[in-house]
Formats: sequence, C-alpha cells, structure tokens
Amino acid sequence: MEINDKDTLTIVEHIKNFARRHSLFVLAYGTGCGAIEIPPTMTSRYDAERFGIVGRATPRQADVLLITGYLSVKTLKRVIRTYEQMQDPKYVIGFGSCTINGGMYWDSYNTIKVLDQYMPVDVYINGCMPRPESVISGFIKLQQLIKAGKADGWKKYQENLDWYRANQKKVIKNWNMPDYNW
Amino acid sequence: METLKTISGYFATIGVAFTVGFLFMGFRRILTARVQNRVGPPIYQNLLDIIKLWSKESAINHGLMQHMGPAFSITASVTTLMFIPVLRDGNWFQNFSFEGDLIFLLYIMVFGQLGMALGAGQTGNPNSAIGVSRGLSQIVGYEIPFVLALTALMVYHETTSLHEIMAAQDSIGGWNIFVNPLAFVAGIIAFLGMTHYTPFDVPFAPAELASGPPSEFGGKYLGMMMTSGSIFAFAKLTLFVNLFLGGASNLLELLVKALALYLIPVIIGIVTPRFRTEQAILFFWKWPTIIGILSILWVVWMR
Amino acid sequence: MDITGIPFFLAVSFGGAFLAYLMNFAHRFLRNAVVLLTVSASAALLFWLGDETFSMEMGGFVLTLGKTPYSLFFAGIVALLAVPTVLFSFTYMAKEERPAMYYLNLLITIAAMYGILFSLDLLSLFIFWEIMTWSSFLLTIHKGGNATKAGVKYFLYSAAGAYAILFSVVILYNMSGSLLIEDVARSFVLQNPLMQLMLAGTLLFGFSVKAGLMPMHGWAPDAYAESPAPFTALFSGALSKMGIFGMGMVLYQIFLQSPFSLPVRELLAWAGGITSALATLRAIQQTDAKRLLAYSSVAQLGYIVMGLALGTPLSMMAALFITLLHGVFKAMLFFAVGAVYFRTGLTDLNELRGLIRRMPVSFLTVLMAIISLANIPPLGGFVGKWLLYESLIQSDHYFLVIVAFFSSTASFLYVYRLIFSIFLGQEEKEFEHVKEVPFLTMQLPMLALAAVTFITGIFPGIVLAPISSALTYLGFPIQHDMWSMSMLFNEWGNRMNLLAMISVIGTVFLTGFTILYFYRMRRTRYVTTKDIHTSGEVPTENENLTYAINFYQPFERAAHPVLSKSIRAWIDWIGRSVSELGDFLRHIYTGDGQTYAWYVVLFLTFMLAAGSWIL
Amino acid sequence: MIYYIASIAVMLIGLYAVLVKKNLIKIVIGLSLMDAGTHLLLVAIGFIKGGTAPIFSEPGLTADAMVDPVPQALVLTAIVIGLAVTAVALALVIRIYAQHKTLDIRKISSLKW
Amino acid sequence: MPELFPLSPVHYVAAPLLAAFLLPLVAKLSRSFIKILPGLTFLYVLYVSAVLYPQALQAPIIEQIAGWAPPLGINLYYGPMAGLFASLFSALGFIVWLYSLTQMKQEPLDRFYILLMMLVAGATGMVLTGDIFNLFVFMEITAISAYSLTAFLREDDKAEAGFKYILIGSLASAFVLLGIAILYSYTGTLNLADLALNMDKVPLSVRVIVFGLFLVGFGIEAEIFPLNGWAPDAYSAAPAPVSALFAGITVKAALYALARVTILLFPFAGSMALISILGLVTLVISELAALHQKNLFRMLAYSSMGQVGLAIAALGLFTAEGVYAALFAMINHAIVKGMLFLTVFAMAGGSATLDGLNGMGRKKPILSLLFTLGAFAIIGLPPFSGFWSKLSVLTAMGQTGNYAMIAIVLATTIVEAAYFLRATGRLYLSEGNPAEGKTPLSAIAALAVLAAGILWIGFFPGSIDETLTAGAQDLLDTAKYTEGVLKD
Repeated sequence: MEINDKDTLTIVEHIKNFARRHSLFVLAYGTGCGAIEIPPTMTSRYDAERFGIVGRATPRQADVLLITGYLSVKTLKRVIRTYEQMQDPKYVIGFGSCTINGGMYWDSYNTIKVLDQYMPVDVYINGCMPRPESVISGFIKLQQLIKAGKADGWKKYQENLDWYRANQKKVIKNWNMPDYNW
Repeated sequence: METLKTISGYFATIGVAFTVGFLFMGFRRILTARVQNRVGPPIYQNLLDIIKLWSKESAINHGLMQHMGPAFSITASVTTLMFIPVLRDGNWFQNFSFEGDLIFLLYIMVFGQLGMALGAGQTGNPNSAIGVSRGLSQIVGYEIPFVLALTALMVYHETTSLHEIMAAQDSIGGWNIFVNPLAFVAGIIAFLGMTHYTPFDVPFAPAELASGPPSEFGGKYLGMMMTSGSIFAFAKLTLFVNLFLGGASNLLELLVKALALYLIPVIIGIVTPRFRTEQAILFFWKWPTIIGILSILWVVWMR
Repeated sequence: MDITGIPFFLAVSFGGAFLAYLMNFAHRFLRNAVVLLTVSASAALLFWLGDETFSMEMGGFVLTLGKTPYSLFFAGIVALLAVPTVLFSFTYMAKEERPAMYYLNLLITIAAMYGILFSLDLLSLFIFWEIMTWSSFLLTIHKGGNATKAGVKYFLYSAAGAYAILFSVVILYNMSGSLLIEDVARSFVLQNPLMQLMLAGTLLFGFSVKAGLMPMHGWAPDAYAESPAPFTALFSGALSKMGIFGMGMVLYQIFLQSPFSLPVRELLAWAGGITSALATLRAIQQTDAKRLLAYSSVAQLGYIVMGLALGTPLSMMAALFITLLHGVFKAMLFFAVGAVYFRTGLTDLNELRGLIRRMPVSFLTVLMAIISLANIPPLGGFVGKWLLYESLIQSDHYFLVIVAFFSSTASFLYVYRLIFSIFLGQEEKEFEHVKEVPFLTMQLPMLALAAVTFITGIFPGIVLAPISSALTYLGFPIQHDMWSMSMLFNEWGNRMNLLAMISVIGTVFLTGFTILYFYRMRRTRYVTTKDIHTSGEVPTENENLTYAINFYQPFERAAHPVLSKSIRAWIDWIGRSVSELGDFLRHIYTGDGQTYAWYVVLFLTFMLAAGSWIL
Repeated sequence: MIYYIASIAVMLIGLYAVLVKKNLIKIVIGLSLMDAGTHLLLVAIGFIKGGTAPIFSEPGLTADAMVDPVPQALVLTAIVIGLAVTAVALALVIRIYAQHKTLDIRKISSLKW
Repeated sequence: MPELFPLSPVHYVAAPLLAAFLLPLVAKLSRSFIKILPGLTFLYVLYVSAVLYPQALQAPIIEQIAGWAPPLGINLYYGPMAGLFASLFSALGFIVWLYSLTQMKQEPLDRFYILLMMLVAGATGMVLTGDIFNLFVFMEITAISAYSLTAFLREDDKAEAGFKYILIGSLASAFVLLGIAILYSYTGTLNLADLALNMDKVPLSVRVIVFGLFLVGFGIEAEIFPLNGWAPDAYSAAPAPVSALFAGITVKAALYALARVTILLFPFAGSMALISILGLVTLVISELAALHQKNLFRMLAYSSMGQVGLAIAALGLFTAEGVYAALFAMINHAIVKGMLFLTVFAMAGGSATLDGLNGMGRKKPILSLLFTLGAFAIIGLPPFSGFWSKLSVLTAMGQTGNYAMIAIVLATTIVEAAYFLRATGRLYLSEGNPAEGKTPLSAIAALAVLAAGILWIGFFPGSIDETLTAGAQDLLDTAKYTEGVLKD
C-alpha cells in the first residue's frame, strides 16, 4: 500500500498516520555539540513532550534519529549502524549547519560534510547551534511531512541502498559491519 | 446467547482495562509534567504510542523467545484480569473470578515478568540481562511484604477467595484499609515495587541500561508489551481496590478508588530519586516486612 | 514363582542388573536391551503386584516384604523416572568408560529403591537402604577425579544417617522383639516419651540426611554435580525421596502417638522451611549448572519436608504431589543439562551461552521444567505449591508461608540464571556446530517428562488419586471433596479450577503469540544476536557480550549477611577435626620398639594397680 | 623364699634392660634374662628342700619327698623356646646392623605412625 | 578308611608339622614338591575338618595324647568352637597357599612354606589344646614362625618390624609363662579343665595378678590397645599372604585363648567388662589412626586391629549373642581382611600406598571389584558378610542394654567407611599408574574363593548360624567343658 498516495488512505491509515506523527520517539544519541540543545528542548522550558516527543534509549524503540552536529568518520560508522537498527518508518533530522555542509568543520579531514550522502535526511534544522525553538519547529516540520506522507527517507534508503553504501564505504575505511539485509 | 454474552463480557473487561490503563498512564505523565512545570502530553498519548508501535512497518527478532516473551506478558496480564472480579457484584466483569484464588493470582502475576525476562534474554543484549537480573532481584524484595499483607487478609477473613474478602468489607468501616492498616501499608509499599516507578525503577533505568529488558524490543513487540502493561496496571489496581478498599459496585467507583490508589506510587515516584538494587531489596526486607509481620500479629491478636 | 509376588518383582529387578552386567561382554545392544527390558518390566509389574506379603528368614531375622498404597506411590515415582533415565543413559554413557559397571550399579540402585519401598520391616528397609547407598556411591564416583571426593563425602553423610537409623532399629528390635513396622509401632507407644523422642529423632535424622535437609545437606551439591547426568536425575528425583518416604513412615506410622510428636514435627517443618530458603540463596550463587540444580533440589526437598511435617491432609497431599513433580521436573533439568554437557562438554554457566537455536528441544524441556519449578501456572509445579500454601495458611503457619514464598520467589532467580546462561544470550562461535541430541534416546525422555508436568498441571487428579489412597493408608482420611480431577479445594472451601485456568492461559497465550508471530510477519526479520544495540559499536566475532559472570551480584550483596556463613563449612570442620584427631592418635605408634615395651609394662602396672585398688 | 626373690630380681633386671637400654644386643640380653628369671621361678616352685629327684629309685620313697617333676619338664621346654627366640632375635639384630649400621633402638624407627 | 587310619584332631597339628619337617628333605628331590606339599597338607587337614567337624557339632571330641588321662596328660579339646577355628585356619592356610603359588616369588621358598605351616600348626594347636602350658608352647611356635615370616623379605625395614615384634612378643611369652608358673604354684595342675575346678585354691589377689598377666600376654598377640604397637609394623613388613594369615589366624588364636582362659579361670563381671571396654578402646583408636594412613598395608593393619577390637568388645559381653557376634566378626574379618591383603598385594605390590591404587578400576577390573567388595564387606554394608556380623554385634550389645556401645561402634564404622572408601575411590580415578603384569589364575581363584565366602555369608547368613550358635554355647558352657574333659 502506498502511504504517500493521499487518495487511497483508509481510515486505518489515517489513524496510523496520526499516531505516527504525534508519537515521536527520539533516540538519545548525541553526536556533536548540538546534543546540549536537547535537554532544554525536553525539559520544563520548552517541553517537547507536548508533541509526544520523548527520548528513547535504544534504536529499536526510536523513530527519530537526531544527528546533533558534526559527524566524524568514526562516528558516522556508529550512526549508520544505529540507523539501520531502527525500525521502519524512521526519520532523520539533521541538526545544525555541520550536517548540511560541514559548517565550521568544512575543511576538516575527519568529518563528513553533507549528511544526506550517507543517510536520507528528512528535515534539516539550520543554525549553529539551533535553539530549542528551532528544534521544535523542525519537529513540527517533520510532523507535517509525515502527515503529507513525504517523510519517506527510510524508503529512499532501501531503494538506493547501493548508492548510500558506496558513499559510506568511501569514507569509512575499516568497514566491518554486517550488511543490512531485507 | 448466554455464551455470547459471557464472551463479550471478557472482551469488555479487557477493553475497559486497556482504556483505563492507558488513561491512567497518560494521567501520570501529565501529573509528572505539571510537577515539573511542564504542560505534558495529551492524556491519550499512551494510546498513540501503542498505535504507532503496532503500525511500525518492520520488526526484528532474535529468535523464538522474542515472540514468546511479550506473549507471556500479555498472558499474565489478561489472565490476572480474568481472575479478578472487577466489580463487587452483578454478572458483568466477573469473568473467571470464581474459579481461582489469591494464591493463583500471586503466581500468575509474576508469570509475565519471567516470560519477559526470557524474551529479553534471547536478544543477547547485555543491558537486557542486567535489567532482568535487577528486576528479578527486586521481585524477591517486594513479594515478601506483599505476601505478608495478603496472608494477613486471608487469615483475617479465613478465605483465599477474593470474592469473600470483598464481601466481608461491606461498609466503609469494614474496609481492610481501616481494619488492618498495617497490612495496607505493607501491601502498598510492595505495590510501589510492582509498578517499577521510581524509586524502584532500577531494572529499567533508561539512561543507564538503555531501558533494560525491553531494549531490543521495538515495533509490535514493544506494542504488545505496552498493551499488556496497561491491562496489568488496571488489574493490579483493581486487585488492591478489592483487597483494601472493599471493591467497587460500579465502574465509576472503581475508577475513583483505583485513581486514589494509583496516586500513591505516582506521587512518590515523582518526588523520589532511585534506589540501587540492593538498597531496594534491603528496604523491602526491612520496613515493609516488619510492618507486614506486625499486621499478621495484629490479625492473630484480633481473632 | 508367583509372577505377581514381590519376590519375583525384586528378582527381576536385581537379576536384570546382573544379567546386564554379563551381557556387556556380549554386545552393547544386547546389554541395552536387557537394561531397558528390566526397568520397563519392573515398571509394568508394579501394576500387577499382588497384595500378599512375603516373609523370609535371614540371619535369624524375619524379613517381610509387601506393598502398601503408600509405598506403591513412591514406587510409581521410581518407575516413572527409571525408564527415562536408562533411556537417556544409552547415548549419554556411550562415550564414557566402564559402562558395564554403570548399568550394574544403576539397576541395583533402582532395584534397591523398590526394595526399600516394599519393605514391611525395618531391617529389610535398612538392608535395601544400604544397597542403594553403596550402589549410588559407585555411580557417583563413576567419573573419577573430583567425583571421588564428592562420592566419599556423599557416602559418609549417608553413613552417618544410615547408622543413626540402624542404631534405632537395633534398639527398637530389642524392645519389641520384632522388626515389623506394625509391631514396632505397637510397642513404641509403650516406651517412655524421652526414649521415644530419641529413637524417632535418630530415625528422622537418618532419613533426613538422604533427603538433604539442612544441616546435613553438605553431600548433595558435590554428589549431584559430579555424578553422571542421567543418574543425577534419578538421584535427585527418586533416590533422595527415599528419605521422604522414611520420614513419612516414621512420623505417621511410628511416632504419631508420642507427646513429642507435635513439637518435633513443628521443628521439622521449620527445618524444611529454612532449608528451602537457605538452599535457594545458595543456588543463586552457583556458577555450575549441576551444582545449581543440586541446591535447588535441596530447597525443593525442604518444601516437601515442610508439607510432610505439618501433617494436615492438605499438606500431606502437597508434600507427596511435590515429591512426584520435583522428581519429574528435576529429572528434566538434569537431562537437559546432561544433553548440553553431552554436546559441549560444559556445565559452567559462565562459559555456556546462546544454545537455544542449536538445541531447541533441550531448551523447551528446560523451559517447561523451570516454569514447573518456579510454581508458575499452568504446569504441575503450581498445583503442589498451591496445596502447600493453602495448607500452611490454614494450619496457622503464617511465617512459614513467608519463608516458603521467599524461597519460591527467589527460585525465579536461579532458574532464570540457568536457562539464560545456557540457552539465551549471545550465540557463541565455539558452539556453532553443536547439534541437538538424538531423538529416541535423549529427546524422547525429556519430552515425555515434559508432557507429565503439563498433564499433571491440568489433571492433578491423576496423581491425587494414588496419593489419597496412600494417605488413607497413613491414617489421613482424604474425603472426596478435597480433590477432583482438575479442581483443587482447600479447607476453607475455596477452589481452584485448573481447567478454567488452562483455558484462559492457553487461549490468551495462543492468541497473543499468534498475533505477534503472524502480524507483519514478512516485515519481521530475524537478526543474529550479534546485531544488538551496543551504542553503535559493532561487536566482533570473538567478542561475546552476554552478561553472565556475577549475574546476581546486587542480590548477593543484599543477602551477604546470610550467604557469608556456611553450614557446610561447619560440618567440614567437624570432619577435619576427627581426621586431625586420627592423625594425632596415630602418633601413639612412635616406631620405637622400646616405647611399645613401655606401653606393655605400663599397661600391666596400671591393670594390677587398678585391680588391687578395686580389691 | 630366697629363690622366688632371686628369680623375680633376675626378671626385673631383664625388664630393666629391655625398657631402658638402647643397645639392641642388651635388649636381647634383657629378654633372655626375663626368660631365665621365669624359668628360675618355675623351678623354684617345684623345689622341695631336701627332696630327691622324681624317680622311684628306692622303695619307700613317696611323692611328697620328691621334687615336682612337672616344672622341670616345663622349664626344659621353655628354655628351648627361649633359645629359639633369642636366636631369631639375634639374627634380626645382625640384619638390622647390616642395614642401619647402628644398634641404637632409637634410630631404628623407620616404620612408624 | 576311618577304621584303618582313624582321624583325630591331632592330625591338625601333626600333619603340618610333619610336612614342615619333611619339606627340606622333599626339596632335595624336586623343587616343585616344595610348592605342592603344603597344599596337599592343607587339603588333608581340610579333609580332616570335613569329617570331624560335623561330629564335633554333635559332641566335642576329646583326644588324649599318649593315652594319659586329662589331669595328668595333655588333652585336645575339639569342640564346636575349636573345630570352627581349626577348620577356618586350615581353609585360610589352603587359600593363602593357593595364592602364594604364583604370587610368592621370594626365595627361599621352602623355608617360607615351613614357617607358614608351622604358623598354621601352632595356631591350630592353640585352639585345640586343653593344657595351659601346651597353649604357651603352641603360642610360641606361632610367634616364632610369625617373627621369622615378618622379617622374611630381605628388604629395608622388614628386620626392624621383626625385631619389634620379637621384643613385644617375648614380653608376652614371659608374662604368660609367669602367669602359668603362679597358677601352677597354687593349684599344681596345668590342665585347663582341672584348673577351672581348682581356681578357688588361688587367692583373689593372685587371681587378679594372673588375669592381668594373661590379659597382657594374650592381649599382645590379640592386638589389644595399647599392646599392639608391633602390629602395624609387622603387618606392613610381612609378605601380604602372611599378613593375611596374621589377620586371619594368629590374632584369632590368641583371642580364642584369651576368651577360653577368661571364661574358664576368671569368670568375673569385672574382667569381662574390662575386656569389652578394651575392645572398644582398641576399635576407636585403631580406626582413627587408620584415617590418615597412606601406606595401604598399614591402613589394613590398623583396620585389622579395629576389627579385632570389635570382636573383643562383643566377646566381652560373654552372653550367647555376644560370643556369637564375636565369632561372626572374627570369621568375617578373617575372610575379608585376608582377601583385602591378598588383593592389594596382587594389585599394587608389597609396598603399596594409596596412590598405588589410582586408576586400577580400568587396568585390573576384577581385582578392583574384589577390593571394592572387600571394602564394603569390612565396612559392613549389606548384602555382604560384614553386615550380618556387625548387625549381630549390635543386637548383642542392644540386648545387654549397652546403647552407648552401639553408638560408639556405629560412629567408628563411619570412620572406617571414610578411609576404605577413599581407597576404593582411588580405584576409579581416571588417571592412574601404569599397570604391570597380569594376575595369574591361581591367585584370582584364591581370591574368588574368599569373595564367594563373603557373598555366601552375605546372602545366606543362616548357613553359618548353627555353627556359630554351637560355638558360642561351647565357649560359654564351662561346666560341660570341665566335665567332658575330666569325665574319666
């Protein structure tokens, strides 16, 4: 069944879609300096739980992978593994300029520049660092995308796995992970 | 027709239990948020979580036990519910409560935990195993005061049937919370342990153990576990209402009483930090056990 | 010879043993056939056993054999476990040395157990008791190495018990002039109460050693851990129950009328409770699967003693029911652990892991057994515990309930440890080529026993029927409203409908499982246990992340005040002291001939001095 | 009486040698002395002052006047036995000396405990 | 045949002695005769037993040597008890011969067999004779051959053990002779029956002294604590067949003498209780001392002392059941301990330690099985002979109300089980010594006879019931003894 084909959505699909966008489990995985923005987002001041956004400790339970800042090559490997361990449907939010174009690490020998080459990013949040307000607006954008059926990065990843894998393997020299098979 | 009615009664019970369960849990989330000066999610948030989990497109498992673990869990919850009289009297919501007794409930209540532990073990995640180790250790802690409290009630009423215990508490003065407050205290402290809310949430410690036993469970498995958790929460609350608050003659009364009971672990949970495992065990073996023993002595003296 | 007589029965049992020994020189298939035939023939003969008693004179004593409903129940347990045991042995022992000796002793042990049960007098009971002891001793030391030490320890504890029994038997014989239990009981009541206390005390002590009641349990962990696994099943399942048989006989056939009967039984019940609690705590500490099961056996026998000592009809039903069930599920556990040992050569819980996909049937066996052991419905173990708790509460033993429940809950810990460490956790590369054990000789016994736990869980009446006739024989009139085929009643009139229970549990479980299994089945992937959330880290092939070592460290820390003391160490200390006394005494023989001459002269002088002083 | 005392004295001297002397030869001598003392005692028991040999050599000689013949017979036997024992003992002493190169009984205690 | 050549108890003593004297001559003719002649002798003696013993059960055979009537002459008293012992001794002699046939390789063999036959002859004489001085003489014959056999092997410590044995044994003979002298000085007779009638001539204080002397004298041979210092050394030094005979024959003969003398001459309650207590003390101390023993023969020696202590304790009751039990214990001990000594020797050689048994269960399965059987029998496990003997001891003690004695005996049995099973366990260790050589058939046959005895008595204890009862009656019925001997 095509989820993004709006006309064919049944009532069940509506409910599913509603539940999906209002219950976003975020994997508590801080990669760069952006992780420091997550606690204020979650706690009293900004209270992301209002939107059903709660942190989860394991990728098996999580829906959203937040890449909170620059990714070194070493971290990328872990992030890819973590991403692949998450259950479909899953969403990636690129967080801060580093994930968009490398940001202040644009000429670093050791960080990746464009996250989208390595995994499908659904929403980018601009800023260095983005404030919690931006983070929440990013999440709301994600919800809108889900509602519209356009948050389909996980499908793109499946379809273009070879391309992604090639990119990943280009930067990760010691690739010793089990292959993602489905 | 009678059969159909009976069977629809089962489903109605499960439905009520599930609804009340997730609403209570949502209520807890809201209350927690309010205490933390937040707004909190909508009260039906848990339902959304559960639906989302069930609607996950994929799931992984590490073997057969990962199917069986949540299945054990739901078995324990539903069976517990089925053998508890939800209401004092009337034909509805009685289900199988005449066919079993308290001793059976005691054991079927841990059935799910053991099943979950097995499922968690299958995943091979060290965090799950550590969580199981802590969780099972904690069971040994809180079951002692719980059994003491139950024994006090059973001895006092000279029955092991929940129905007869309920029937004996026909007026407010006859409620066991007033007749034997010590047993109530011991029982409710044990209940704190059973809910796995803080201060007794070390088996699931999210930041430390990556949520402990269920850390490899996602999608439908986690959905099943959360469903089971909702039902089980209701079943336990009903059990305690029946034991100490004289049961309820209609659903509203039941809701009020159950909520009143539910507030105790919730509020304690909000304001307390976490016990280490051995601290929790030793705590259960100390004060609640002493109170439980006193309650039995009280009963013996009263007879 | 009368084919329904007990002499024929015992002749078959013992004769088969020697025939099997001889057949070993012919061919091992022939031997196996004889072994299996013997055991199953004696099991079948149990059904046709006649009522007449049989007497013979031996060494100036009249030995009487006959069956009672009480002994028939225990004989049923022996038969139930003996057949799977020998079946399991065939493949298991094929690798081991000296099979002839093994089967000889195994069959002698089984036959001697039947002998114990069908003894109507104390002397033949003692004779068979000792035959059982030495044959099981030889089985225990079969493996050599550490087993020798364990075996000697087992024998010495047993000897202490057996000679306590013999002490009483000799005095009772002297008092009543007859060895028949009936006659002994009749003259027993005429003795003065203190004498009764002493005699019954020594008898109970003797039987409790075999049952592994604390503080005389020290032999059990070592002996169970070191003996060959199929035999261990019988050892723990049936052989240790002979102690229970004897205790029941003493308590209710001989000692019942004594004024000390009640306090002694109360004491015994507490001893059973404390045994179950402490042994459970010890079991949690163990890292060897068989030692863990050994301590678990001690704990379970504690329950049985508790039920036996309370002496209400319900508690006796509980005790006998657990006696059977413990035999069954402990045999399953030992079989499964034996199967794992057979394939991997390991019983260490810290080294075994992840065998579930390699040995699914063994896993299923262990699963069924531990559910039964942890008393979780709907399997048979629950029925026994239900009866026990009801009887404990209704006979006003509130604190025993707590003790019993504590050990019951704590038993979850060790059963989980057992199944987790062996079958669950990350799969190990080392065990990649481990196969499931052969079906006919190893899986079948396990599965058959698993079926027994399942059936007894739903229809305990099958077992309660012989139990109630056994109890009626012991003087506990079991009315028919105390049990029915699948319904349990307590003395307050509350009931437990097992059929309702199983239908609810079964329906819900099957529904839940079906939903989980088939819902989005095609999108459900199987991933290896290497593919787990480890904060993104990739475990390498040789890295095993299973959390097995010090599994219950927090719990052990909490229970440290109790666990840091050891009864076994005390008993060992006594043994060491005797041994050191012996070492000291042998220095009397200094090796100097002149010293010996001095001894002679001094002794003579002393004798003469003493003589003249007396005069 | 003097015979009794003397024989006992000889025995005690022998016993003293056995118990106190450390030399194997002396111990063997002590053993012989003990034997000799016992033999003396036996003979003394049968002795009658002024009695004759126990042979009915003259008419009118009654048994009362004769020395009791039985102890003498016993002593003869006992002497033979004593001799045999002494011989065996001395033979062993020679073997012990050949092995241990000493006759001190305190040093010959390799078999003990 | 009986008419032509009437069999008489004298043949028990005469035949081995004659053969012993003939042996050096025969040896000149052919070496193989050395080995055959002792066997023939023992066979003949066994034949004598087979004919005479059933008669003795009916009525004791009293044989007068050289035709002199008892008070003056020497008589042999062949009653049920003496007959039992004499038959047992000759049977054991035969079995040991059978065993030595191939296992005994130490030259000079002719002397070995001479000493062996003298040992058996002397011990048999001790139980047969009715004359106290004759008893002394036979005791000395036994002792001298025992001394020599102890030091028979020309290895290191053997002479030392022999010397210690002589040292203590000579004291024993001196004391016994002294006692005889004192008795004779008061009663003027040496015949036991006559002595029993004339004991009232002896003042009480002298009787105490003489009892003390006899107790020490016979007690040394009977290995009563603390007089048994020689025993462990002698047992471990002597060749195993001889150790088997020590355990089976010399001790038993001395015990018989002690029992006979006590019951005839000193039938006081005090003396009997004393013997019982000494037996218990011996039992306890010996078993405890064996607990730490590494040398197998020494261990068996201590065990022997313990078993004898058990028999003495039962004997000291001097009730029909007590003597019955003591006889049973002695017979059992003779068979079982004999078998153990021989098995250990065949399995692990003359200087076996516990380590020598390691892993024998695989290399020598039959011998291991026999050792196990022996160990079980000596501990007293049913259905082997030891159980019935121990049970009869216990019931005898129970009948006199000595419950404390029962407890002590049972407690020592546990100790006994400890060291015997430790040894048994060693057999079935998986790692072990390299086994050398095969055990010849004759040795196995000898052991098999003993094992068959153990099993036979174990399964049919009733078969020796009559024998033992008669023996016990015979020992206790002093009036019958004196009348029988002095009937003329």
